[in-house]
Amino acid sequence: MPTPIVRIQHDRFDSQTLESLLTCSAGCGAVVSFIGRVRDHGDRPDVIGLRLEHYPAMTEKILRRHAQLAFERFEVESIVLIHRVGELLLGEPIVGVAVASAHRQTAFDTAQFLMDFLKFDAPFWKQELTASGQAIWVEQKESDRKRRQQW
Amino acid sequence: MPTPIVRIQHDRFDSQTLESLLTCSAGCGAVVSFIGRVRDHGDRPDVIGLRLEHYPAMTEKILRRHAQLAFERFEVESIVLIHRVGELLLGEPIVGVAVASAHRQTAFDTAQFLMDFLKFDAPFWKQELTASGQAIWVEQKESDRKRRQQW
Amino acid sequence: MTSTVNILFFARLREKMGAQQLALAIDTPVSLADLKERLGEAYPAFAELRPPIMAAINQDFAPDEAMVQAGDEVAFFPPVTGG
Amino acid sequence: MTSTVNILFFARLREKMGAQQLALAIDTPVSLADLKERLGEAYPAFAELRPPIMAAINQDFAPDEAMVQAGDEVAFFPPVTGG
Repeated sequence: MPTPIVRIQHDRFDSQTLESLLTCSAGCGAVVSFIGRVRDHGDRPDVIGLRLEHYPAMTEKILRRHAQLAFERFEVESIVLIHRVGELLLGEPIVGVAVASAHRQTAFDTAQFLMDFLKFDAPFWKQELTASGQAIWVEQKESDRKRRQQW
Repeated sequence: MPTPIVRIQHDRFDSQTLESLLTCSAGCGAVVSFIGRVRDHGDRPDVIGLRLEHYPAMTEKILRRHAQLAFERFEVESIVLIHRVGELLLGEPIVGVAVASAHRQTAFDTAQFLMDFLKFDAPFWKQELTASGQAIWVEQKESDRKRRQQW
Repeated sequence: MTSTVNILFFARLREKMGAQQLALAIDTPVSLADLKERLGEAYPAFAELRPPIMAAINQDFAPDEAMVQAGDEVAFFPPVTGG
Repeated sequence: MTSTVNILFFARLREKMGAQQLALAIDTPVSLADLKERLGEAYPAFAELRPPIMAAINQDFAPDEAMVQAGDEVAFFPPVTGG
């Protein structure tokens, strides 16, 4: 089974980073990538950034397991998962997923599967930083719980 | 309503090209991109490349209309569609779609909607070029017809 | 009124017709079905094309019942295979 | 046998406990439920934490019935909010 590329990092990344880490053989017909970014409308309207905390040993273990589950479930060739930690400004990428597969639908399904699992199972916690200097913990969303359960 | 970016071109592109053409405001939390590539297993095993023909005036019209339909149907901020024509080698990108939206699920849905429509309605025709010097027209797939109809 | 309708062919149909484009003198307005009938009489290669054949009038997909007007651009092509 | 179990806290729980990590002397094996009970007795701040609280043993999610062994790493944290 292929080895997923999993990175937990402070540094910024972009679509080029994801693409360069992905393996795509001659049989690879489809690449799907997702990048989640810090939005200006979180739970609070005056958010100016995020602070992301995680449980390092568990994060890496869980993300690798998610990717292994995806390899067992879908015919995919390569998986890249990047998640940032630390302080992030508006507009910066938080999370990136890239999947290479022979087929389009498989690549889309796998990318969504990985994001749905990550949102519910990966030990990251977000604080919204506001213009007034507050740091407020974000609550888990019911919609994320439902998406995770549909798989 | 936003204006989609539609490009029909001979030149190669990559994820960076898609990302650079996409507009992503402070409210944009999700970017999904898809790149379709020339595979070594098309309808024939010994394919070494593709030749893509199109109906220029209609292609542009149809792709713009697809993007407009997507803007009406989904809450998305920006859409980029790139499709190549001419001769393409194995591994080269054929088609690229990128979507920016406030929300992850919307971005995924829109990218898939655009690809499903494009596969069935955009006037491109593919010839597989084989090692033995043949050029054989690719047949439309029933699965593509079904995906288009599900929307 | 007899008009000249501009007709385009793509992909396999272009190869079979041996031409990307031809002009047909025909009374307009005329249904696409009738235009195809006349085209088959004028060009035997057209009558021999095997289905499925898609058609567009002025760059929009059109069914057999659609009417072709003077000055319209008509195109025939196989089901598309892009992406 | 009394062992020392290493306990980690994250996010809101880390703030409420005023510590990222603490050690608890406890007879092992012990269920996670019993460990939580003991932890609440030893640290009133733990008893006051409001649910939901998730737990992991050796970096895997664990339910209340799961057994904690000597040398295990136990972690408590709120529902995750990454991505």
